[in-house]
Amino acid sequence: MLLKIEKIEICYGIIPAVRNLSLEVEEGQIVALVGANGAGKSTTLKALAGVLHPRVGKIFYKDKDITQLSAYRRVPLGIALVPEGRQLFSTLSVKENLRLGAYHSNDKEFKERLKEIYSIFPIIKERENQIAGTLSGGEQQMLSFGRAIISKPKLLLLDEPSLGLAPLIIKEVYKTINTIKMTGITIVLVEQNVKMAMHIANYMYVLEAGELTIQGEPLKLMKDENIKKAYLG
Amino acid sequence: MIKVNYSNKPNTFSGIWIPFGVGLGFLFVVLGIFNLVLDNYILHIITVIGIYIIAATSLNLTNGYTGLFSLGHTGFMLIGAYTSVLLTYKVSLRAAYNLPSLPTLLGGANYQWPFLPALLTGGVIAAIVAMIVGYPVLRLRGHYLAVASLGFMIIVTTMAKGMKSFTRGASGIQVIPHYSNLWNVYIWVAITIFVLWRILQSAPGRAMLAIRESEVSAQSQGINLMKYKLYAFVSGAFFAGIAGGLYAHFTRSIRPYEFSFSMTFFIVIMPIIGGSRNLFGPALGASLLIAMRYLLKPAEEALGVYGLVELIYAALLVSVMLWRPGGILGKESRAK
Amino acid sequence: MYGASYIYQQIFNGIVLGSIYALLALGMALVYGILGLINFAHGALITIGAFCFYFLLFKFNLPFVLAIILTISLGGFVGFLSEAIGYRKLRGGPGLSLLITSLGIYIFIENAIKLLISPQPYAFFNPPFLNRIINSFITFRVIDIFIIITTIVIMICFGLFVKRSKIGIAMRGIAESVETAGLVGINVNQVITWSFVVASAIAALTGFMWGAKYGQISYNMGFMPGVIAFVAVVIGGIGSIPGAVLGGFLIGLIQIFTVGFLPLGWSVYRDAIVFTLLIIVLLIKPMGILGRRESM
Amino acid sequence: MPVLLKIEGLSKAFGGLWAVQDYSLELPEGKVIGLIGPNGAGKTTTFNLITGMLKPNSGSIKFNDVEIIGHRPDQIASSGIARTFQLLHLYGSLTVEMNLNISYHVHLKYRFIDALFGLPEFIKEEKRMNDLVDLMLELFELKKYRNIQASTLPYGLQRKLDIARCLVAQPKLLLLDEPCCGMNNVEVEKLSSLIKDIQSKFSLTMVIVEHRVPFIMGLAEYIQVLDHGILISEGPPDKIINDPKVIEAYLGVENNAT
Repeated sequence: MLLKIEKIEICYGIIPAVRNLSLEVEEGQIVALVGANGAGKSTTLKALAGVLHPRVGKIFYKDKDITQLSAYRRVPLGIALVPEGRQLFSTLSVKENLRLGAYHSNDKEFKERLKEIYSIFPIIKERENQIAGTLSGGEQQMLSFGRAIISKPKLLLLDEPSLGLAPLIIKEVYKTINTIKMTGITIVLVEQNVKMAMHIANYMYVLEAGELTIQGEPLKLMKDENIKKAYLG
Repeated sequence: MIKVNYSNKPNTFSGIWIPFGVGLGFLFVVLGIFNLVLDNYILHIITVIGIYIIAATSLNLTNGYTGLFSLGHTGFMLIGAYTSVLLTYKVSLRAAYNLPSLPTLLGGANYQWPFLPALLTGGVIAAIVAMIVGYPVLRLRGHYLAVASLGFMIIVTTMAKGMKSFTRGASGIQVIPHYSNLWNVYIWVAITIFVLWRILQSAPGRAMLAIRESEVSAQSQGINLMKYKLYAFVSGAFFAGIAGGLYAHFTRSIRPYEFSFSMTFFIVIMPIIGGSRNLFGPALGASLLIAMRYLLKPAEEALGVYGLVELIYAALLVSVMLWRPGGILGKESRAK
Repeated sequence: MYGASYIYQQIFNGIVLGSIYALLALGMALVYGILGLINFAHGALITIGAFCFYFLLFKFNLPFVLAIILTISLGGFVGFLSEAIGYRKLRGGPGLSLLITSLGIYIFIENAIKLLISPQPYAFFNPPFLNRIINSFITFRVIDIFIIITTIVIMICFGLFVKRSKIGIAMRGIAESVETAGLVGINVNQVITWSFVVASAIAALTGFMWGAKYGQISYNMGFMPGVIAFVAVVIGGIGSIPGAVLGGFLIGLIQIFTVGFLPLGWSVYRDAIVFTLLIIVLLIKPMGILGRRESM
Repeated sequence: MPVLLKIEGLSKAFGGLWAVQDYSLELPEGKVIGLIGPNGAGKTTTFNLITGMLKPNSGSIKFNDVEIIGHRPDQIASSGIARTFQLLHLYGSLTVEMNLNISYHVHLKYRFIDALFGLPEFIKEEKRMNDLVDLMLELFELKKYRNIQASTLPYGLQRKLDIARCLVAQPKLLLLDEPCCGMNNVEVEKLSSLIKDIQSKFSLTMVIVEHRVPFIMGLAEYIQVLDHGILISEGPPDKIINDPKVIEAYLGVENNAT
């Protein structure tokens, strides 16, 4: 088991966002967390990335307790996040963004990895010296992927990768997610777009108001009438 | 859960005047006893403390209650000091002291204004200047406001230095009539605290607190941000002007640079150390710091270690910021 | 009215003073960009640098270059200390607590110097080679040229550091978002410490420049230049390092012109004019000359 | 019923992207309408435009037949529009009672001299305020928390306090921005009945932004659905829930654009 969450509770100040949540992620899989706005999906992902720390419960990564480890220490362990809304350093150039993604490697290693990233995302190479804030939405999403992957993660956390993108570009993004999966990276995906998530995930967890309601393989869930209900309520 | 004592409802006629009357009576009985028992040097210190209480308490209206961090308070004190001094200064003495351009304002050669109108005029002029300066400057947020108000203080002090024909420049004005004493200083202390208390117990004070806590919320509840920021800034400036006038007529000599950064620093840290969210916090801070200064001054001179007092103040300030952000009277209120 | 040579002379003097302000503003802008802190304590580093150099060179008779290097190192170390003791714990708290603490640190350092060294100003002697006067179209001393050249060199190095080095890029990243920086794996504390060290080291060097240029150092010499450096940051545009440099030169020129071209009585107002300018700029162009618009 | 709020052709762009586009609404007095839509659909932006926190690029907002675009937020609030915030903006370090007192601000007309000397005008108005605040504390079951710092209240109570202080302002129009954000289902049900109660008691006019569909279905008589800043559907709840466009916006059914 690559990742294991045991009964965590997370609060924003005193706002409880996630309660009593347990889940497991096996190596090489894509696991999707779905649910309505404010159901606690992104919060869970932030706890995995180390931005938030659960008040109760534990998170194990490769059997090691990482619950209280801060975000920047998790990256060298192989956990990388593609944040919601991309959160690029919009005043820095594309290359500089990638440089910060590979903060834990030296200049030489960075150059090698840069080549790998450019081969996966040729569009980024063309924009190498452009300021990140001036890229189109799709390009920004690709750069955001690139910035995460350049740190050589084993576990990639994707927070709403389709948010705010046009349907055609969403398809591109999902193709890329598949490509990333092929390289052997395990993925935890948070998505509002349930249909998209269902197509790609090996396993799904449905959250509602901070609590886990339904889980299972997408093919089974697709037949479940409750899912549709869970969405509109 | 933290309990805050705010529920005492003084919003009735007797609820206002009984506590004030009792407090005032107590204050003056204590002062009366002091006056009989203590020697002149200590009474002198107590009077100085009173002047700083007025300055620190009025500064706290902006810095503590409204959340506008101003470093310009001594600028208003300077304005109040010079205005009241120039009005009480004997016309006959003006020429002798090389202040020729001064208008002889009312009366003949031996005329001089009585103290109270001169003092009030000083406060009013400080308030008017605050109104003019405040309108543009208060649009700025936290840090910018701090630097802009500091800039205002520097502008005022350099002007006091530059306008020689009014102020005698850097050499300052001496032989100012000795009008301030224990009694009138503490009457003004009582007035300052009373007025501030009333402000805080009514709509304007609540608006100021709201602005400190959340401008977004305050605005969406019908509070005109600029109006109440100005309200706090201008009332603070008025009392700063009064404090300046009392100060000048107590020390009997003023120079522009007395009112510059180190005095600003003293006054700014008084509420922070005493507790900026309590009506009496600034007074406590003022008493503590001034008493400490007079206690340590002999040591400083004997040992030849100048700067010791400020050094201790600064260390105290940093310690308070790190370990007791609410000040001495503040309850630990760092809830997030 | 004024001869060409007089005008050039004033411009030259303005550039020398502006260089010092620009160097100070550089460090101030770096720290402000990252922490949103107006670091009043920045001015204290000028004083520390000046006295440190003075003692190393004249009391301990160290060689000039070594004295400079030690001065810069001490500045960096004090920057490191002030961040570790004063600011780290307060980060993320109410914005003003950092500002108030920096005031406290400034007053602490200023009075520590007053107490330990002297409340009286010291005359600052230059090493003789810096004092040589060169008379050509305009008159200047070697120290002036030294200041200008050092400033240019530091700016280039600083620019390269911020533009190219990993830590430099991280500084800019943190200035944009501390949270995202942590997410991508940057050790935020370490980078913030570095920015204090760099800014303080440069400020300590300007202390030497100030002393060498004006021939007098005192415990409170750093306050005004420190505050003016921040004014330069604001006038140039918060968040823009080139803006801060531009602001520094602009203020240097304005101050020299105030003294050089206005009637005699006006020179008293040279600091007042700087702040009047600040208030005007804040009102007309709140983001400064080269500043970006801050997002809501 | 007379129209209280009339919005026409309201549009707002951020850096070239339309956050709200050509939004219209006619809200009669005493009615409750719901505004739903996915993340980033422009719901909160609409509130910010109505309350004057943002200036629209075009359009008109008439409140009580008065055009309010260009008015300051505090002027709009004084004219009788109150709102809550999705991310709470309570006066955290002040007491619960003080939070409520402050909201009465627009109704206090006394001069400072009245407050200074405790003159009758001051005492009368402050008493009115205290009575109203007492009533709200009672109604929202906050009485025992009266002297407690707002930021130390449990979250559900903070939400309640936020609504309570809006009512202290006695608004003609109340805008609720995701009132059940962060609550569990039991708390949501309680809140729902509380709001229903209040609504009937004060016959309030309300606009509620919320993504919990059952909650909004139970409260609103009329629902508008926003997606990417555009009004994609509106009507009574039973019509909305079966609208394919709405299901698509929420479930993200694949677009057949290719």
